[in-house]
Amino acid sequence: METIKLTIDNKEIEVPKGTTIYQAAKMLGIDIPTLCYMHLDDMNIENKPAGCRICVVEVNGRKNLPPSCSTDCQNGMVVKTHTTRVLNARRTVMEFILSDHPKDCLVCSKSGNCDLQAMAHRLGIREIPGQEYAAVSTYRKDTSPSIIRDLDKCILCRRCETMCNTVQTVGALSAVNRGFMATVAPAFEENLEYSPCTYCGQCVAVCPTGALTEVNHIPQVLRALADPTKTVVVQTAPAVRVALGEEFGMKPGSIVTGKLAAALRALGFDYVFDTDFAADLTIMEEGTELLDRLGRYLKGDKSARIPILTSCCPGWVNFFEYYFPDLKDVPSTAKSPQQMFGAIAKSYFADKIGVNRKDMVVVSIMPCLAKKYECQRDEFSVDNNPDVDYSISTRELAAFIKQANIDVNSLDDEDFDNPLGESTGAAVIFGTTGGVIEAACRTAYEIYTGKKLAKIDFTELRGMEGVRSATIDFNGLPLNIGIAHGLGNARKLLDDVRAGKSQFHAIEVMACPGGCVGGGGQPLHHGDSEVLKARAAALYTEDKNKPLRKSHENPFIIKLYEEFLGKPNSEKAHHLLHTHYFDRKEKIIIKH
Amino acid sequence: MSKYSMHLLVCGGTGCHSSESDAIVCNLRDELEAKGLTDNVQVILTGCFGFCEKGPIVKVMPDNTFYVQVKPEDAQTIVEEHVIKGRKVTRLLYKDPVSKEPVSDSKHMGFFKKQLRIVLRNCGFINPENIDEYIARDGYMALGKVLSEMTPEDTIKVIKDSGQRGRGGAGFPTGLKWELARKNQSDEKYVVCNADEGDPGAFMDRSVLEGDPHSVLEAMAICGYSIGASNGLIYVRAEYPLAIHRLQVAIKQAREYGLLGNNIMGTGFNFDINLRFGAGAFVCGEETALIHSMEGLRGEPTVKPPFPAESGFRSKPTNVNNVETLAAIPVIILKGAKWYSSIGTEKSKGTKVFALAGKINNVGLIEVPMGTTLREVVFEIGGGIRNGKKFKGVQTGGPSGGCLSEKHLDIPIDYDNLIAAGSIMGSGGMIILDEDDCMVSMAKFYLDFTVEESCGKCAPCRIGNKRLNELLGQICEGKGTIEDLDRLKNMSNVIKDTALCGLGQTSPNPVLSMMENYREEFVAHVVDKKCPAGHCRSLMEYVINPDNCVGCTACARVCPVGAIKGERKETHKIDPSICIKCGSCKEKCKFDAIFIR
Amino acid sequence: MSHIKIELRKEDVDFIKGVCSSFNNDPQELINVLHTTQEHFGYLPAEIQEVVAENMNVPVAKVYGVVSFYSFFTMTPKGKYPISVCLGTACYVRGAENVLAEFKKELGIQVGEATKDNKFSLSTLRCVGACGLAPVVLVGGKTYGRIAPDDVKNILKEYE
Amino acid sequence: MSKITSLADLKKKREEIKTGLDIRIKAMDPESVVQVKVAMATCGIASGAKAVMEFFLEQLERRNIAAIVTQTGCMGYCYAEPTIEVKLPGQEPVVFGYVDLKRADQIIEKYIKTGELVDGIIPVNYQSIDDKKE
Repeated sequence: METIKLTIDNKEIEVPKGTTIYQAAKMLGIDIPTLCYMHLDDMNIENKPAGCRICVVEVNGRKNLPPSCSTDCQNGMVVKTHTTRVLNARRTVMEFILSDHPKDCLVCSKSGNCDLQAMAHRLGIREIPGQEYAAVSTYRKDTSPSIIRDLDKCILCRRCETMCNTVQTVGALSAVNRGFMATVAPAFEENLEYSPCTYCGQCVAVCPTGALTEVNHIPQVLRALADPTKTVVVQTAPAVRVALGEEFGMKPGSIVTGKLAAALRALGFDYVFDTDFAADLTIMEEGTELLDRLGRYLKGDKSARIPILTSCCPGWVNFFEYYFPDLKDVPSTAKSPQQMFGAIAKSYFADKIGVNRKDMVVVSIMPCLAKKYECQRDEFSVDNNPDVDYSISTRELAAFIKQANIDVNSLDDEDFDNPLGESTGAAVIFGTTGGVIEAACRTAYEIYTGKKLAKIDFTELRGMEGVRSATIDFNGLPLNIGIAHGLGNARKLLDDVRAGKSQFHAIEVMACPGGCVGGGGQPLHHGDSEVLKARAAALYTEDKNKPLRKSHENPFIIKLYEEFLGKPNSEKAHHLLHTHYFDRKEKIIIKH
Repeated sequence: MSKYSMHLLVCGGTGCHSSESDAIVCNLRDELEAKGLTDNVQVILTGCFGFCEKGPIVKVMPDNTFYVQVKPEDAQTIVEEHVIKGRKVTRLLYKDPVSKEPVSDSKHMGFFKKQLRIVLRNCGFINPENIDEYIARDGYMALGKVLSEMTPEDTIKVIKDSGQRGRGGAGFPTGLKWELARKNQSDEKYVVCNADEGDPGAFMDRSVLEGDPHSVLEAMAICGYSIGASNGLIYVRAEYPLAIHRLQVAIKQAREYGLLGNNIMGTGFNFDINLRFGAGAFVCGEETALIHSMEGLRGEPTVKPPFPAESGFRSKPTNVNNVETLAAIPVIILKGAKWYSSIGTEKSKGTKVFALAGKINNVGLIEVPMGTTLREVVFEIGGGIRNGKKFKGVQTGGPSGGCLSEKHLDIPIDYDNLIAAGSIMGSGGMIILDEDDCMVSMAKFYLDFTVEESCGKCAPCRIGNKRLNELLGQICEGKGTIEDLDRLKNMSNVIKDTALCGLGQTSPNPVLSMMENYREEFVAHVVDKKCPAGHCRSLMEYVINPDNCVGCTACARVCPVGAIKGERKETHKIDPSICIKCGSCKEKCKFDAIFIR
Repeated sequence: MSHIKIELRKEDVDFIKGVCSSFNNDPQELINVLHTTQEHFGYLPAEIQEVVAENMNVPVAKVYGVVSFYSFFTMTPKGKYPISVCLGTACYVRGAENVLAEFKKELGIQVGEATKDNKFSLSTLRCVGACGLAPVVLVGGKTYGRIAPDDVKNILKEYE
Repeated sequence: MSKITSLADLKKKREEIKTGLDIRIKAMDPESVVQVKVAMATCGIASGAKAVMEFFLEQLERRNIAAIVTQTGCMGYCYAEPTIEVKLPGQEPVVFGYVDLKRADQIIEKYIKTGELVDGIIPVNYQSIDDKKE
């Protein structure tokens, strides 16, 4: 490989050709400040518009100060990252940026977790000259079911635009207007609700400021908890237990399942359950549906559509409903675990404890913002009473715990309540890319072949590659599995399905890069993909430590079918646990 | 073909066109027909003569008579007097601004005397919508020459040796640019002509496209041959409908002659040209922004490198040249590198087209050898300052350039001298300012422009220029402090240092150069709270001189806000707290009693 | 942002489709498509942009991103006689600002607005390249040169 | 329109067209060619100036002499009409009177081709026609 020799801050370094000054400096332990630049290695996600101009450096022989994030190293370059000229330029540009930013940090939901705030502090900005007469670009605030857009706080880093377009190919957001009024918005600066937005929340996950945040449902949850007539049931998704710790100073990948259960109980929830239980249930339903469709398909039944697509990710569901409505009979009809949980909680469990569904409030803790929208869908409520009342994100939960003075670090581990708190290792790995299909394979294999799996770990299905494929031997039947995470990757597989070129029997799709561990509601990764990888690894550890690792072995699932549902895909199961899809393009008409 | 003994050239450039030059052509033809002279006299609608100040222009050949401000109804007189009787129509002749005497022909006009027309060689000379006239002027001979007698390397060498530098603004050597594009291997390459002339007050590209479109097409084909491209694109402003029309006609004719298309002149070389339209964004003059715009995207620039020569349009090697640069190429090929490099200064070869505008007598388009002094341009060619006012400065390079003052009048104009003087060549707009122009307001005017045209991608340009503009506004309103001048300077330098593209990096130039050259005027605004040019309203005070006031009450009656009080036949007084400084009273006063303090 | 709700007729939709396909539905030709479409309809309301987006296979947000970037494109209909005052440098130093102020006063509208009867609309532009005629005013396709504030009334009279 | 298929073809085409622009090309640098001005006021036309002008136009070209033939107003020598002014490159203009076709031929052959003076020169304190105030 061709290498380049250069000097940065008087230190010599040799780097591969194509390395930027920013990257080379990093290798030397020099952390050049930057606001807009974002690079998630391994995931092919990069945002470098070179727009913030904070990362400028001085290069010998160059007239101006080039941005280190997007300037390649060249032989003999002499780079200085902190000359007086550079420091003055950085400060002045930072003053510019702050001069066009609201100064209401005290009440901003991003306060304390805001890249802009941190940078202002780091660069030692103490005043913003000319504030008295400086115009500030202001825009209309927009609240959608999941996401709040407050563009007054936008610094035009363009990360959200990159996520929405290049990574997710959703195309809800674009840079609009020009000059001082330039910002990132949906078409016609309309509400997100009237756009193709899937609420995947990846824009929120990367926003360095408070311009894009989640809708806060804590007040509603508090109200429910305070209401003595309500029985408040909480469920928590697998990816939450490997990320929540980060909000309390633990290192990424810390498993806090026991502390999470304890904290939820301490917050006053009446029943602390686990979405993992519903994940096991999902496998029963989805796995059975897969085997049924596959069986009919192999017999030559033309009405059996193959591949079957997973349907537990609401961002993904929103995506195909908008962009591939013609394929809406291809995904599994199984509801997502969140919704299966709600449906069972407000029927089976409510009956069991003798509570009217109207007096039960189901709260979900999710790594996801699309879940907020999902639980508000009409088809997921009975007589205007939703199966899941409120969905709050990992971040919101962390804030909630802090408000309640609960010291997570010192909490003793506790268990989930029963019956909806028991789960297997298969359910735990739902939280990472490849996990759902691996869980499905564990169960489907044993049901299809009637044999016990020799090796439970399908390592061939794991990894961080955007599109993956593997062939699993189902006792002589080669089952072709496809996996995509990130909607842009999913689109590629969907295009093949639409064109009739897909070789797969089953495809797992997760809207967020990395799967739920990288969800839009998770603690911010601040551009570090190691964080996501650590969370995923933790889920596999949790799986390994579980005594039961196959969904169909969950004793409470078996009991649920015996007592209530009958068998997978029964009529009752269909009624409660399955759904249907819409052409969202027809549903979302831009209102003028 | 009829044997014409006289040609009547009517300017069909945008300036004259909008003053009904079409009607002039029609009337002339009608008159000639009525007099049975259609076989003797030919009427030709040409491109711009450059002398826009006095348009519409009619030039009579072969005697070079130069009629100015011709109206359609003058056609009859011209035909009856000049064509038939051979008597020049004196009242339509250009009058020397100093001697007030009519000038018999263009050869005697100061405006044309110092000019050397290479780029504009055919403007105002041929009918731009007739390819034959271009061919008669050795058109497409240069293309024929390179295709039949020269290798691409030879061609690039000629351009390199000629020393020509890009006329779009930055002055990058053309030959070097071509060489870089040639070196990058690719299955496909593109030649792009940047005709997105956005600098307000510059109209040289428009004039070339309108007056001599084929020269650009020919040059693009030569470039295509040299770098190995078979596709050309012209990115032209949608605001230039006439230029677009002429280009469309020219491309059609060139294709019909086989001078564009496949197997040009039997040499096996293929090259074709298509048009892309700009849509009103100054930043698209920057080549990466231009390329994004051609790709159907927002015209936002990207960091260079990679340069377009490596990865440009559709990520293929792309060579972008400006209209004026291209228009000179065929002449350089035919006359040789040595000839071209003998014109101009050591580091800036050839000629440069300038658009003179503002407070100057001869507004128009001129072409002079590099090295001509500002004084020659302003006072000899430009005919000096209008209305006998005092010269104050020249803004060169438009909103990206700087303002040169009296002390710069004798520097020879070339790329390096202008940079040394704190300005840039830019595309060649020259706005001449006189004593009535306030430099703080001018700096603000240019910032207004940049703020409006900034794409918004990078923070220093998006926000920094806005802040510069606001601070200048404060100063104009008398709210500035002496410390603000230091802030202006620091903000300007940081924007220059950190902005992403050429637009942002040069946007503070007007402020910096005006502060440098007219510092006392800035100081007057912030310290004395006065605008010496009498332009900034907030800093003006209308006062009545009791010595002159006779108490006629005319001023009090005209004042729209009732700020003037006084008894009849007694001295009046203006209440400055009410006065809105509209100036009506001063206009009305017959006794010169009202003055501005 | 409020939009004027317009119903596109089938022939309007067909026209837009035709324009898109005449440019091979190639997203790189988006700006040319928008030019042709605006020339036909006079402006580019949201509804039209949606049809363009659909046919060009570009997210409508991106189409709007382009439309809102370039000053040549407009989402509001122009008056019957659109008036543009050139504010290029040459016109500025020769007093175009005062001419603009006079138009505002006479018409009682601001830049970017149209009169109530939709007869006149007012906009500014940067240099039409007719600097010799500065200050320049365009009414529809007609150019008026060397305009002083006093001429404004007479110009408007021509269109009564 | 026929295609241009080679450089030679282009050159041929150029020569064909070139004469059409002759008037303009020569006018670019009038000092380098012969300039003939024919007085074409009423008196001149009455005495046959038009025919003289056409003769010059036609013959100068036929005889391959680069020249500009223009008409001008009354030169004030009405007694000697038709009058013409001839200016050879680098020389002072000379005015000829009583120019008929025969004399015109002589002027071309002798004065224009060889610089030899012929009859009919009007020896006045010379003032170029255009310098006169009309």
